[in-house]
Amino acid sequence: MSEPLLALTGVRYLYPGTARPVLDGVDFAFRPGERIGLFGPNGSGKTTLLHVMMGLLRPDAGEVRFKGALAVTEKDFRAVRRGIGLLLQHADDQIIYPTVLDDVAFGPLNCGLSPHEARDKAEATLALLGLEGFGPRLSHRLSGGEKKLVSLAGVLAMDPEALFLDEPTNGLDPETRERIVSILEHLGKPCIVISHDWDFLVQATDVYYSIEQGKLCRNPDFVPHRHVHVHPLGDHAHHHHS
Amino acid sequence: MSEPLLALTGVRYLYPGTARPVLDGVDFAFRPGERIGLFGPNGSGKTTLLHVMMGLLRPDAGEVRFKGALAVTEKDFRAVRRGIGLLLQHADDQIIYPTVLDDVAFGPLNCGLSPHEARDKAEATLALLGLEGFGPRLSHRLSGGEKKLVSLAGVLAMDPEALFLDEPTNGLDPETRERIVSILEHLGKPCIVISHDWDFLVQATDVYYSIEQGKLCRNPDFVPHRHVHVHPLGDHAHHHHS
Amino acid sequence: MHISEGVLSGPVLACGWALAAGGVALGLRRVDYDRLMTVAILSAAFFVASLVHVPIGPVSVHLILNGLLGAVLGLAAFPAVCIALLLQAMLFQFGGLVVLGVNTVDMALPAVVCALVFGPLLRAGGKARLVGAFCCGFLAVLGAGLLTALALALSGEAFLTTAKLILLAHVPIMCAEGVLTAMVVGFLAKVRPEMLASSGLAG
Amino acid sequence: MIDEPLSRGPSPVHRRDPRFRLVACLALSLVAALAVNSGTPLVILAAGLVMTGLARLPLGLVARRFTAVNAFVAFLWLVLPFTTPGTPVTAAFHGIAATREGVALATLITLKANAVFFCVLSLLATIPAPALGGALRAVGVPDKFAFLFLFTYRYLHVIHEEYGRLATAARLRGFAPATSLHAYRTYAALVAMVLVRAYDRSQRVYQAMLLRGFSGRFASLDGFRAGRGDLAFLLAALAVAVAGGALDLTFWRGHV
Ligand SMILES: Nc1ncnc2c1ncn2[C@@H]1O[C@H](COP(=O)(O)OP(=O)(O)OP(=O)(O)O)[C@@H](O)[C@H]1O
Ligand SMILES: Nc1ncnc2c1ncn2[C@@H]1O[C@H](COP(=O)(O)OP(=O)(O)OP(=O)(O)O)[C@@H](O)[C@H]1O
Ligand SMILES: [Mg+2]
Ligand SMILES: [Mg+2]
Repeated sequence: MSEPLLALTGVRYLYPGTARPVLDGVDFAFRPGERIGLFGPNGSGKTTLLHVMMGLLRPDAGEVRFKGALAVTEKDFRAVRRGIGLLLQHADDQIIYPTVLDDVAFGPLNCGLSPHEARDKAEATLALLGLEGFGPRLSHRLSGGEKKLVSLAGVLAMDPEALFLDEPTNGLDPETRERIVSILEHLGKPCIVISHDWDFLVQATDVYYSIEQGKLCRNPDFVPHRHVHVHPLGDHAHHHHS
Repeated sequence: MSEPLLALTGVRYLYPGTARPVLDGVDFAFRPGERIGLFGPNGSGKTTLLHVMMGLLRPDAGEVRFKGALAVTEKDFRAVRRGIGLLLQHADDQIIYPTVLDDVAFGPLNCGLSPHEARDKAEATLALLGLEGFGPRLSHRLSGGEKKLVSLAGVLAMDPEALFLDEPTNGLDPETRERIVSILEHLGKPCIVISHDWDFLVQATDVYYSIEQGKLCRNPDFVPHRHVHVHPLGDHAHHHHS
Repeated sequence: MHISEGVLSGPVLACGWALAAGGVALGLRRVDYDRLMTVAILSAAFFVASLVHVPIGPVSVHLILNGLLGAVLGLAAFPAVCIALLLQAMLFQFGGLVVLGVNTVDMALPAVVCALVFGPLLRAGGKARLVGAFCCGFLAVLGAGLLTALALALSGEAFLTTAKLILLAHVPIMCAEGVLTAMVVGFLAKVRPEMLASSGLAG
Repeated sequence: MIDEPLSRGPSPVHRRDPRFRLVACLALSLVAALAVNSGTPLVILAAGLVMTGLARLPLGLVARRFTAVNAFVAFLWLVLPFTTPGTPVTAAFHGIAATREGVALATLITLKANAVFFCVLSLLATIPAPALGGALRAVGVPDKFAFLFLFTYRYLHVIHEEYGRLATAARLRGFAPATSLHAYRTYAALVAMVLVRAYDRSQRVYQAMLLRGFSGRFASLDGFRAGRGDLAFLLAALAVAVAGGALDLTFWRGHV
């Protein structure tokens, strides 16, 4: 079995000022090649888990290891953040600069690329996502779906080895959702995806986990399961998968 | 056929500074008793349509009529806004007071109720939504789902005849979603609901529209349609409806 | 830039309160109830922005941004500053109710004056805007430092050295604020020019 | 998140009417701040300490805030004793010596600053912000100011979280603080983004207010009801303030 990209052992996390830990003894290994779906009710701790893995929150107990090395300080986690790209739930939170090009070039600049290289990198990434010509556009004038794609471009411009996506399809129409699915497929990077949207999860991931009482559980009842829906047949409204 | 509560004829709307009108010749009548689902891609103009109907945006051409009377001025639209409650997409934009009770009482006070009556009204509305005891709580300490319910309480406290809901289930877990469905069923008010969430739309509404090239189209292919999904069987992950 | 409680003399405190009350009243008159929410939310944003820590060489300082505040809010900067300070007293116990007047004037008066003087430059565009914005950021902090020093000096001869030291300590901050204000104004002009031009709010 | 742990609690101080706490805080801090002798701030400091004890505030937090306030005081101790003209009490060092007057002044300021600090801590910081808004109106502050205060407080949290998420996004994309043009551009972008989003939000919130029938006036629910305990508390606080003031006056007369 390959060495885990990121591993947690006995991780416990409690938000300061609250009584019950959100994560309580999480053991988990994320290996190259895996595509993991994470689901569960609001407040079960999915976002918290990703944030602990990225060092945005520091666990109260337990260890985070990135490629086998213990990650403790902010500096250690900078390496994690170069290796793994996290797409936040709200694209609005992820777009920092007023123009698309500046924003996508932000990550490469932080990685030490020269302004010229960073611009090339940003343009190449935009092209990869089918966003040619978006560079000079003002980021706040983009539609919801476009914002999502631009924020994904910002993450991909740093050439991460793996992707963590926090509810990437929230509020998106089926067309943009399909586009994200096909981009993910095309990239073929290992990923962890949080979603309440089953249709999406089934398309984008292979293994399913949920968080129950602070523990991460590989979904015990995992059985592909046929499920009959009645919906109106709209022009855009649904898509079929098998 | 009953008189429409709200009717649009030939409505055209173009955001200042943009080239193409978002709405272009919309004809529409919303009658008491109807429960309408509005869907369509991001940026197709769903939110814009509701905002034009509520007088938050004024059409460049065409008419808005409320109960048969032309609505043109801010004063005309005040009557519309008393008759119809619009729940905005983001609960934080709708909860303006730092405590829940003050916020829910805001609408009733604006309608001319005395402070005492407004307080009673607010408390009754909170109780109706199962939020007894929420009155003194601080708005910014509510969870996402609680915020949504409180902002709904703020709308319902004005006793609207009809409800417009803009993506009411966005980012909510199935449990809170079920709760909103059952509240809407219990209220039995006519409504227009924007959503990308088909499961919700099917439960909450009967008729489906979408906006295509600036026109409102009653979904022509509307046929209840069986549709087979494969999903993993999770503990919380799905719910059945017929 | 705060003077803590217990330092200033009675007359200086009273003077501060009188000026602050006048400024706040004038500012409030410019804000009708329809614009109240805009001013409130922008005040909150400035409060948050002033919590941002920026490194200047080896030390890290928090921003003041009163020049920018004046550029965006105009006279409404007075109530905005007063409320921010009241919130600071309440949330962090920095300063109290008695020095609130002096501290409000220290921060808001230079902000409003800069907005009046450089407002036309800010709306001009190009290099002029850049220079105007730098001046707003730099001079508003300088003004705040000078007023703080003045309040101290008027409270007693003994504070003269303290006043000078405080002023000196703010020189690097003035430069950083000038640069940042110029950059922020550049962004605002590109993205939401109406925030700089909104004459309903600006002085 | 901006937390207000001090504003919550079951203590007798927390139960007092916010209007009375505000008035008491004003009166006590005013008397302490204007005092010319060190007896008066000492009396108020004692009262402040008693109330802080009664309010059962978390000790660690009180200690942190205490240190923060006294940092400036400590700085004054480094300067004032040597810059105040008067009788030297230490041997001159390079011609600089601490004077008795300087030490007295520094002592007085220390007492005043701490007296006011403990009054603000126990009386003002224990009022939840929404109640303070109401209390401000009750003591005659213009409605507009009070509403501005309430809404600023409401959106402070929303915007602070928003800023937190933007800063997180910057970190996720490899941003590290530095004194460089790139870092400053990033800080400026963050600040500008916070302002732009606040402005856009304010437009949406205003629409939400219109939707709920807002027509240019705020009305509000009536709030406070004072009991006997509240009245007794206010009288006690005012008595301390008057006593402190009287003490100061006698001292003043003695010197004129
Ligand atoms: N900053 C915070 N302070 C205190 N508690 C928090 C904070 N952030 C989250 N929580 C709490 O921690 C729990 C887990 O939150 P988290 O955001 O990880 O849930 P989630 O599974 O991502 O939910 P969702 O599906 O709504 O995104 C929740 O109960 C939440 O209320
Ligand atoms: N204030 C504005 N100024 C200019 N254009 C705008 C503005 N608001 C919206 N638009 C544009 O108008 C179009 C319709 O927007 P609208 O918000 O109505 O779409 P929507 O159908 O509600 O989309 P979503 O599903 O993302 O909520 C979009 O192309 C959007 O970019
Ligand atoms: Mg989450
Ligand atoms: Mg919309």
